[in-house]
Amino acid sequence: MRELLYRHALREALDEELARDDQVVIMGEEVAQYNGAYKVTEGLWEKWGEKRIVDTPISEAGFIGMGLGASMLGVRPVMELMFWSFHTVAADQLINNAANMRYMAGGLVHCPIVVRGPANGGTNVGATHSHCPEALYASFPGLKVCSPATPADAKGLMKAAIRDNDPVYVMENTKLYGVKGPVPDPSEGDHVVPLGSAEVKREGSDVSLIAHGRSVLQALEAAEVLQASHGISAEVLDLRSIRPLDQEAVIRTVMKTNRAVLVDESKPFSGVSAQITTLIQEHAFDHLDAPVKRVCSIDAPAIYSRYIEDEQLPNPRRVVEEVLKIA
Amino acid sequence: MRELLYRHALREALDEELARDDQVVIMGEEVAQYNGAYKVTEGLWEKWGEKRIVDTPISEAGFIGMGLGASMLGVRPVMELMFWSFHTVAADQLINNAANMRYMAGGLVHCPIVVRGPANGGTNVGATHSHCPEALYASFPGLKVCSPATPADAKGLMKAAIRDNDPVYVMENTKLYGVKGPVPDPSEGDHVVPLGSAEVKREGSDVSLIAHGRSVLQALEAAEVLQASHGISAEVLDLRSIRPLDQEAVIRTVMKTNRAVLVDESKPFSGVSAQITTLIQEHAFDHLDAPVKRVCSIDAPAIYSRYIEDEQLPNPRRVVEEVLKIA
Amino acid sequence: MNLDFASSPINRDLSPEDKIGFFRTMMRIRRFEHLSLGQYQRDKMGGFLHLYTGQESVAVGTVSLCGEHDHLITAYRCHGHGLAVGMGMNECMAELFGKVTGCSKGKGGSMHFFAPDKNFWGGHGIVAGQTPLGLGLGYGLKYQDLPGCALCFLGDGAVNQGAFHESLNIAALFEIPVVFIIENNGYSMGTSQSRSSAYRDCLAQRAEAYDMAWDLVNGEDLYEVRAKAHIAMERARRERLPTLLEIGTYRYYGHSVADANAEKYRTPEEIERYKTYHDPLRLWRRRLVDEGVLTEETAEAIDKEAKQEVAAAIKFAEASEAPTVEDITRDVYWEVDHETEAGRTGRHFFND
Amino acid sequence: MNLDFASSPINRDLSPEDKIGFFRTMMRIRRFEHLSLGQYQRDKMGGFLHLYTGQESVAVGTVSLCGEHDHLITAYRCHGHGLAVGMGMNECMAELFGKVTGCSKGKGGSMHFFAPDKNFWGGHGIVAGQTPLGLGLGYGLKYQDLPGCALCFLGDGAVNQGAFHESLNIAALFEIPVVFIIENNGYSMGTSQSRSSAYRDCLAQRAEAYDMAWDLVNGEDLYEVRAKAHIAMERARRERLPTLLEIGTYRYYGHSVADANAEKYRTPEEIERYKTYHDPLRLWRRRLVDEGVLTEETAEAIDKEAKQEVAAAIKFAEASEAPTVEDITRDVYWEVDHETEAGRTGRHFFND
Ligand SMILES: Cc1ncc(C[n+]2csc(CCOP(=O)(O)OP(=O)(O)O)c2C)c(N)n1
Ligand SMILES: Cc1ncc(C[n+]2csc(CCOP(=O)(O)OP(=O)(O)O)c2C)c(N)n1
Ligand SMILES: [Mg+2]
Ligand SMILES: [Mg+2]
Repeated sequence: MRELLYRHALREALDEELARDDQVVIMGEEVAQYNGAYKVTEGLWEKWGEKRIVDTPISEAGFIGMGLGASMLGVRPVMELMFWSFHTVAADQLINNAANMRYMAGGLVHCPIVVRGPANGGTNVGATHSHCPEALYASFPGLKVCSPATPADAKGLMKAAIRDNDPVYVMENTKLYGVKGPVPDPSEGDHVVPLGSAEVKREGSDVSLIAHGRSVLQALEAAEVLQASHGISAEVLDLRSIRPLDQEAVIRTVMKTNRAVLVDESKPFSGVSAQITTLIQEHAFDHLDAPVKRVCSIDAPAIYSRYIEDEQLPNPRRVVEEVLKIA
Repeated sequence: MRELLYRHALREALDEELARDDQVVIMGEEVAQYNGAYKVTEGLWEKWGEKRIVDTPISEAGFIGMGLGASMLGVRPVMELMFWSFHTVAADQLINNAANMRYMAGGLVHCPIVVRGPANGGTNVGATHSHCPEALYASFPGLKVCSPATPADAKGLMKAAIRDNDPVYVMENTKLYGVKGPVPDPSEGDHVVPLGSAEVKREGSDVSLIAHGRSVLQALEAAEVLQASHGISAEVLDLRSIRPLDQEAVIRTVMKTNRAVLVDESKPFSGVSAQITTLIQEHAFDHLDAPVKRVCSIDAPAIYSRYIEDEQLPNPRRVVEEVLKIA
Repeated sequence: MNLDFASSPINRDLSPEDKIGFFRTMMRIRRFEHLSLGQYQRDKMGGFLHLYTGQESVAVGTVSLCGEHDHLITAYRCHGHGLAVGMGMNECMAELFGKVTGCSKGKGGSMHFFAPDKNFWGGHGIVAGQTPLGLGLGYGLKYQDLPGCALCFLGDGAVNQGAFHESLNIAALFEIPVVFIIENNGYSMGTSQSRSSAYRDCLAQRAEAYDMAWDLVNGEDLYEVRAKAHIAMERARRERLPTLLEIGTYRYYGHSVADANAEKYRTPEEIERYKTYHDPLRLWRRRLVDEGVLTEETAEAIDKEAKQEVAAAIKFAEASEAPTVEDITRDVYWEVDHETEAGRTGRHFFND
Repeated sequence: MNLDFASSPINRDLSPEDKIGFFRTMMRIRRFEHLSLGQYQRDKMGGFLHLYTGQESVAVGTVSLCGEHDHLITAYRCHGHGLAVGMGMNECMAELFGKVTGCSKGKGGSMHFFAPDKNFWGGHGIVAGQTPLGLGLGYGLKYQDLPGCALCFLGDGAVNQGAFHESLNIAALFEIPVVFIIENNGYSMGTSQSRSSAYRDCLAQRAEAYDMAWDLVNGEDLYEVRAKAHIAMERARRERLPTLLEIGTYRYYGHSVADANAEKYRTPEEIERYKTYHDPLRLWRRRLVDEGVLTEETAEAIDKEAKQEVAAAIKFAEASEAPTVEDITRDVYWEVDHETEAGRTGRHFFND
């Protein structure tokens, strides 16, 4: 299969959806003339022009709210947050207006909007720029959140998100933008990955590593080490979508291995992995041979120093250590 | 012991701290001349004057950020959010500036600020006005969050919060403001409830009900029913403080009863109770005779209709039902 | 000099029926609000109830100018706008009562009336949170090449929220067909305009910061409201340019019915003065009588009809069903409600 | 008419040493930034590096007016302000390198320099997020009855964030001794001022919306920066009133060193023109030579010293220790760091 960079897989998804539906409009800071701070939208402004690809001022509440308003009229805005970390200045629009409006209108309105951008640490940009708000947004009924780990999933989830009639928040990763992977050729048909479907990225029998986003890659690396150095066979489940959640896949892998280690770049307090742990212990209680363990970011604001930031994040070494405690 | 309304216990705490430390200043919308939307600050403007009790425009980001800036100079602002639901418009100040600043300054600054106000549903004000952001804020290292259930704790935690040198977010409850309870007399000494200490509000042996805020009262009512109708002895642990968290008390009660039902007005996805469940299953795995169960708000934006809102929230009936599933 | 806006182009050709229609709508709003208050006091509803009484000319005057492609959105003080766009009293009253027959099925309540079929996009509870949405309605019209404009209402206290300023800048920069309308009733809860806002001559003047057109409107005169709003709406429709209007008005009740201080931060005399000399409904009635368009008898009859209509709506609301527990998780996700493939894939709700 | 600000009251009595001191500080900033860039390119640091080169006169001119009770705060382009208030190059370079000897112990990085002992409150990464904090510094001074003022710097792109407008309104309404200073370098990343902001004549004029004083300053002339900033600061100190200043300036490098487009959204000619005709450092040097205060030889010597100082700082940073894993959870809570009763009660961190 042809290989694409994660960022190009995203761009291909945007490009195809721009072609498919003329209500799709891409908006954000520096997405047009500058080609995107992380070049996800490179070339789109040139190709599609300034009506479809729109540079905005640094006014996240203003332009995301604007997209929400327009979405009620049938426009399908795909908004870039240069970093998901900047969600805090637009939180009222992202929460009250996006998650609650349909409900408060008794179902009379809906907001087919996508908000996308990177949500991750690991690039030495410090605490204000390294937020991972997957759990924060997934906690609001009315919202959908996904977090692709591979180029193929990036493309497929982005297309599903754009076609979805509810607000979908796609949390990408700057550290993955430059990673290559196979992506089905458009000639083979529409590559859409439904929201709410997890994927086993590696089969295994002794322990389940459950992750999303870049943590999936950390888990896969850890699985290699576990096999090679410890003879432990780890299954790696990629959640892909946080809400809706493929709970069946989670329970299935735990029932198979009877042990789970969750890898989650969130801070530990009420991160995604806290919710998954809660579900596992509730729905697979009798199948657990050991407590569910978690590898999260070490519980402090993101440190700047490059010498230590990777230690703050989940990494294969920390995953292996945690697995060895229960396997 | 003398009895005070929850709102008056809070006011007494504010009044005493205003007297103790002239750097304490109270600020928020309608806190001064109007006496507070919920009358927590009633009479304070008249007593302390407009320097100490300050009405602000409807600019939560502006005035909370202003309080944070002043707190670095040694002012000790106690900011009212008329509802914690309005946190979304000030989220950047509440998160990036309050939680991260000390860290990013390598410990050179600190922000002794209190942000307080009600955080609850149940008053028929709909989805935008019924947020419970305890877990959301507790998930940020650098912040402290507490949620008093009784007048005595309201006073004691508020005083601890004001004296604390880190940002403390006190989440009160409009449905409790009018509830009466015993509060130690000032003549008996300073009534301070340390952050990070839970309290067993009812002893029991068969199951632990763990809650915070108004859910503690729901749990206590449920415990009465369980005893009377089912012969089940429920212990009720009031977390009081979410972060810091009295984890020992949590583990202690679970080790005693071997069963836990968490009562938490948050929405279930990654609410406070997801984090507590995660801790319990990790630290008391072998002591659990059944999965930890949770009673949260039903997973949808807050419904307006008074006919149904109480059913969306945790209530004694729902707690009893959940207990009966595992006891 | 006092202009007589009755002779403005948009008012000149109004028929007697039109003029009486405006009177009727204002009267219906006034009665709806007044009788809702009674129901609130009889504990038929909970939560907040922000009454529009005193401000009727703003919603009625502006909405009277709206055509097929014009849209509107406002804050929580939304009953007047809802009735002005043609929502039925039944669905409005039932919403207050929290019944399934309410416009939002009892899910939104007093602050969240919606009627998208009438181009009315709510009813919003977070101060100024609707202003970027209003901008977006205008943006959507422009994107879709439709000839209308968006009206976005807000209060005088709302002008100090950041989101509003972001919206103003974008509206001016992108040339969005939106009219922001400050309904300046002098107070945000208990805080007078001068205690919450710094400004030169008036709040609308803040538009100058964004090189945006603005105007100040006397809300007691329906002719003036229509004349000046018309200019702004035409600017939006034809030139695709935004305007910031400030309409002076007054609310007679407290901020919400739960506002125990309603007569503390304002003197009773102030309230009386407004009711007597500046009431838009009273002034319009007198005007129409003077013009010979309306008789006192017709006016009384209209009032009576309005009261009857509200009474019937109360009956309707009373008799309607309450939502059920199952309703709680409906209307959250479009895909789930429509039982699509996407709505069936993965877990959407986490109740156990 | 071109005013000569050299004769302004605040400039008239400057000693040759003062003037040379400003030159030295500007030169030190320029060399620090330039050589930091080299270190970045040699992969000695990660993340962002927003260079202040071209804007030196703003920080140096304004900080030169600061006394014991004046405070300042800025955005992520903060090295110039840090050096201007007297931070050592060692702790600044070590911070960029992510070492424990850095001003923020390697925890903040390039965007988050802090020196509270020098009244410098950071270095802030969220656009305009520092503006309410700057307001708060002014509020704190007023609350504590101290005679100083707060300087709050922001970029031209930051003026479109809501928090800034909320801050302006509160500053004017509460009469807070704060001077907001827009360092207008013409661009926010790749977006020119006219593509991001709607305005009449200039950005500072937005202050009129809040009835606040404002002024426009030519940042290429250090005398003008000082003269006009002085007026604003005195207004704050004496009348306790805020001002919005806009200082025209330019950045020579890209937005951050990672800005691959730095020469795409601006022509190389534009950049050259600024460097040649508007560079504040070059103009100040020429001015001092013309005044007979500085010789070319002294200037060269100062430049050389600055380079040596940076070179030494690089050595210092290289030789310093990196933080350890244990450091990660330090400096989160004051109470924990100080091992108080509160810091020991309950669990603060949730790593297992
Ligand atoms: C962000 C936010 N802050 C505070 C509130 C509480 N609140 C509701 S209405 C109101 C006053 C608004 O006054 P104004 O904008 O003048 O509108 P009016 O009520 O006069 O129509 C306040 C403070 C809120 N709903 N949202
Ligand atoms: C809220 C927020 N949105 C976006 C960004 C990303 N960002 C950082 S700097 C910048 C441009 C700011 O330009 P300006 O205010 O003119 O300052 P300058 O860089 O020119 O000094 C942007 C968009 C951010 N840090 N915070
Ligand atoms: Mg008002
Ligand atoms: Mg700039």
